[in-house]
Amino acid sequence: MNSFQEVFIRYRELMEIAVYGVAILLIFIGLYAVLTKKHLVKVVIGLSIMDAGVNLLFVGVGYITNHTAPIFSPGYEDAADKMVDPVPQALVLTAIVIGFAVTALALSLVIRLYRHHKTANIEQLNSLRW
Amino acid sequence: MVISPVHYIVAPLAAAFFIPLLNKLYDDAARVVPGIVLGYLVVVSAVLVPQVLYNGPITEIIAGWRPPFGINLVMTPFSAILALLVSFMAFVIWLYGFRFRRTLKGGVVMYYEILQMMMTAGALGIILTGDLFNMFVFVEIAGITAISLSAFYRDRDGAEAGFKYMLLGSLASVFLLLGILLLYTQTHSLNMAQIAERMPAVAQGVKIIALIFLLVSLGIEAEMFPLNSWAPDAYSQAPSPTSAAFAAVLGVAAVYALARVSYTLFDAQSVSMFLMVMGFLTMFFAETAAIAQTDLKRMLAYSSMGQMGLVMVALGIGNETALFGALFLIINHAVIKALLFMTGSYFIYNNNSKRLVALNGIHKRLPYVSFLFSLGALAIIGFPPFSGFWSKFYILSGAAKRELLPLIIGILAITIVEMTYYLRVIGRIYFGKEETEPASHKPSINALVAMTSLAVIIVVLGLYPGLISGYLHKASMFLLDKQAYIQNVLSVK
Amino acid sequence: MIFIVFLVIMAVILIAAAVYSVVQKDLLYAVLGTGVVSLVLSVFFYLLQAPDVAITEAAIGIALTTIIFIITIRNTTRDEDKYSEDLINRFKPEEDA
Amino acid sequence: MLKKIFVLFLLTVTGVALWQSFRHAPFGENRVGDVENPETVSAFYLKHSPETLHTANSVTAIVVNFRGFDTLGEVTVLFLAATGLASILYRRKEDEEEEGGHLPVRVKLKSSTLVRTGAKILFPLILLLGIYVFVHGHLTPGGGFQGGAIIATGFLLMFITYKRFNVNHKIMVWLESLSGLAFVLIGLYGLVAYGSFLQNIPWTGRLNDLISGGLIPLIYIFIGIKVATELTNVLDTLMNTKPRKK
Repeated sequence: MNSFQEVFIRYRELMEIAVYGVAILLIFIGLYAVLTKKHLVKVVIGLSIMDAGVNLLFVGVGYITNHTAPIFSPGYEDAADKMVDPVPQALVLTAIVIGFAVTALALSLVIRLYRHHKTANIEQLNSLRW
Repeated sequence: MVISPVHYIVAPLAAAFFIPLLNKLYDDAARVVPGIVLGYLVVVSAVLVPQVLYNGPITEIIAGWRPPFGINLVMTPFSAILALLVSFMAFVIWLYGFRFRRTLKGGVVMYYEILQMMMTAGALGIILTGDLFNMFVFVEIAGITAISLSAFYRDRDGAEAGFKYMLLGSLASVFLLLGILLLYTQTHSLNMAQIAERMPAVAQGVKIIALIFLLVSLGIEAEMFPLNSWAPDAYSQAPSPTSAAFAAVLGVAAVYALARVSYTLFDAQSVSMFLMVMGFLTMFFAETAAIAQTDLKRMLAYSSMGQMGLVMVALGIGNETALFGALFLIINHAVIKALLFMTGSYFIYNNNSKRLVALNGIHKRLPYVSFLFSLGALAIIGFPPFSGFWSKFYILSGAAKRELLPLIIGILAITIVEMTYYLRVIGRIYFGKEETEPASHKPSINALVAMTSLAVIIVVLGLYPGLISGYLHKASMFLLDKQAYIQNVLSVK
Repeated sequence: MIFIVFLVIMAVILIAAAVYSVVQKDLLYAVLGTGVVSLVLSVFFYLLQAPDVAITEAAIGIALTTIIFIITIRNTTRDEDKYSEDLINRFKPEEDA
Repeated sequence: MLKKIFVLFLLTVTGVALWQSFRHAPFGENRVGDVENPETVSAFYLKHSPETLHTANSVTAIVVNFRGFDTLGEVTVLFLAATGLASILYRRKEDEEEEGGHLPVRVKLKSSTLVRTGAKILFPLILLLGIYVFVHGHLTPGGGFQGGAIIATGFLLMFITYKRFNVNHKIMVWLESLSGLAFVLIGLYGLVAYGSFLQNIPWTGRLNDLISGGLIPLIYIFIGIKVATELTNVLDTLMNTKPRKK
């Protein structure tokens, strides 16, 4: 664990890229899929990747170098000033569950659309236009 | 138990959890219980709103932790008036649809009722909450119900409308989360009052990016141009009571969130230009698109977007007169658009067609409904004896105070466009070539009561705007007073 | 050192899986790609001292989300470029014992 | 092609803006501040979670108590998603007759004996694990959501292994309604007894005891049941949608 911590301090910049950068890249990839892909399932995949990126960003923001998980298990009762920020973690819990709910709803709509139009191409769903 | 703002949220939630069980025991439970709950919410408003208006804002703490730390519900005069409006409109819409929903078969009635009721709860949550992340949760509640309701009818293109809304709604929720996270990293708080208090210390660049994220995401919900393409589809594909609720419940909440974020979290001056330009564009494109519509519900939906744009313009103008006008317009739009959707759905029901052409000479078949529809149409354009006139008048005089001449001309020009298509519909109803087919579906008594009460409100508010203008002034003053909000929330022990 | 290498490898796998699931034409594999994204993400959460989130992501992201995607694919099409082919005929129905 | 370039441009702008703005919150920096005299919400929660609530897992303390209202909303979102899903994929009588019968058509391929026996053994273990996770939610990582999701994966295993495995809908409806109501009622108890919705009882036990944290474990158990039933409902509805025949 000790070498782990030392490495963390020395390579903070790298960590920043590995966490913030990856999170933003995930949002980027997800949004790209949502905006350009034509297959409905692909669009929803894009949404779920985007959600993953946002969740990672939340947890990354809450992280503090060298601090432990915010759990006061035996032996850590007085370690409150050595713990990572618990608030983003609690928010991410909410966000993950809500993301699942939205994904499930979206997929049910995809199934309905496929039954109705017999196609899963987003460009062929044009019975409602300006 | 003393009545407090938390009842607005808890009563519908408890009922929603209970309905599936109750429905097993008693068949009509799903249809009746939401009415009781929404009626109770009107009672709660009747108790709380006078308190707020006379004794000042109420801040209710939840889970026993005082405001910067726990979640809290805030009832300022502004949100109190909107909460009253939303709960009253939801009740009227429930009353209107009570018989109508007998046509739905089987277990779907229960789903419909739960979703429709929870949409109101979500909207009330957005209006009342004082916590940014809590607002996100309620936005999601409102969004999920709205998506499911627009996809409710399977013989229409509902699923397509629902999917469009879902796509834009997901973008909105991701952006909202990013905005909340950015503000959290800088202010270490989720409480709106505390964020507002610590806002001056935040770096300018971060502030602007957070503002953009929040405005885009709330703009999607509030039908702001150019991310509003979900609106006409959702309005036109949803069941009629839901279309009315989109305008009268969801729209109100979305505009409130926009106003709260831009006035309390940020400076009104910094967003003024943005809101004015985007609002005007929303109005312009919506109203011009409305002319080209051949479908009654789509036309009404575009008109709704136009009204939302006008509200945004008024929020952008940002002086007290314009805010007064904006609040008046929110109320008017909720009442009038609900009336138009309600009456319009009887036309559609009778014609078995949503097309405008089918409205020719319908006044012979449905004289009273046609009369109410025309009354609503005239009111929403802003003809003098009706309430719509006053809201437009105050917004224009607010613009005049800031000497925004091009804006005034623009709004007036768009009003003429609006007038064209509404008068065209009225012309069809009264002077179109008549068809002799007798009315097959007369409005039921509960629908008549609902529609008439809305029409009475329109006329009374038009003739005596003084009845509410005092309260509205107080509310708009309070929205402008950022420090009062912060102090009210943070001083709670 | 070994940890930072581990973390960077994780990050690379995460991005690779995300790109794979966007690029892959066979939707079933694309969905499995998102499953891998969730899996690596939950390891990330664990490394960032968020065990609660890691467990949630593991249960919801890996298992449940993947399976509802697969159900949807079964109900629509499996090939991204063929929008209306029926996957179901690829399997022969059999009676349950 | 033009669209793709435009999209990429838009995304790059968004990405750069995000990256730049998160540079203002450097990774790994301590932004919680002094825990003893809390100025940030996080410090306040870290201080009061062991001191006042005697809850070892402070994420649980936040999710269930400090920000319990969010969680109530979140459970509602899940409930509404299950309801919306059912309303979207609702099967009318006519549909069923048209498509022949109403037996669930889930798995076309018969699973092997090994898988079926394994599933039979694993299922109770998974349920037990889920229950363990949400009962210990206030002590160890995990809790209602995690436990509920684990239980739902147990049901998922049964759904995909056994073609005719069906949950008892009556029990599901009862569990779902009653656990949701119990959450609200516990909240209302706080409102009536202490004047604030969802307020915890003053007695919170000792840190790291199984029975500690006042009402927090109780609420998390109800959340666990609710989440498990909702997720199973979602899976059940989706599993029972029949692919269209050619």
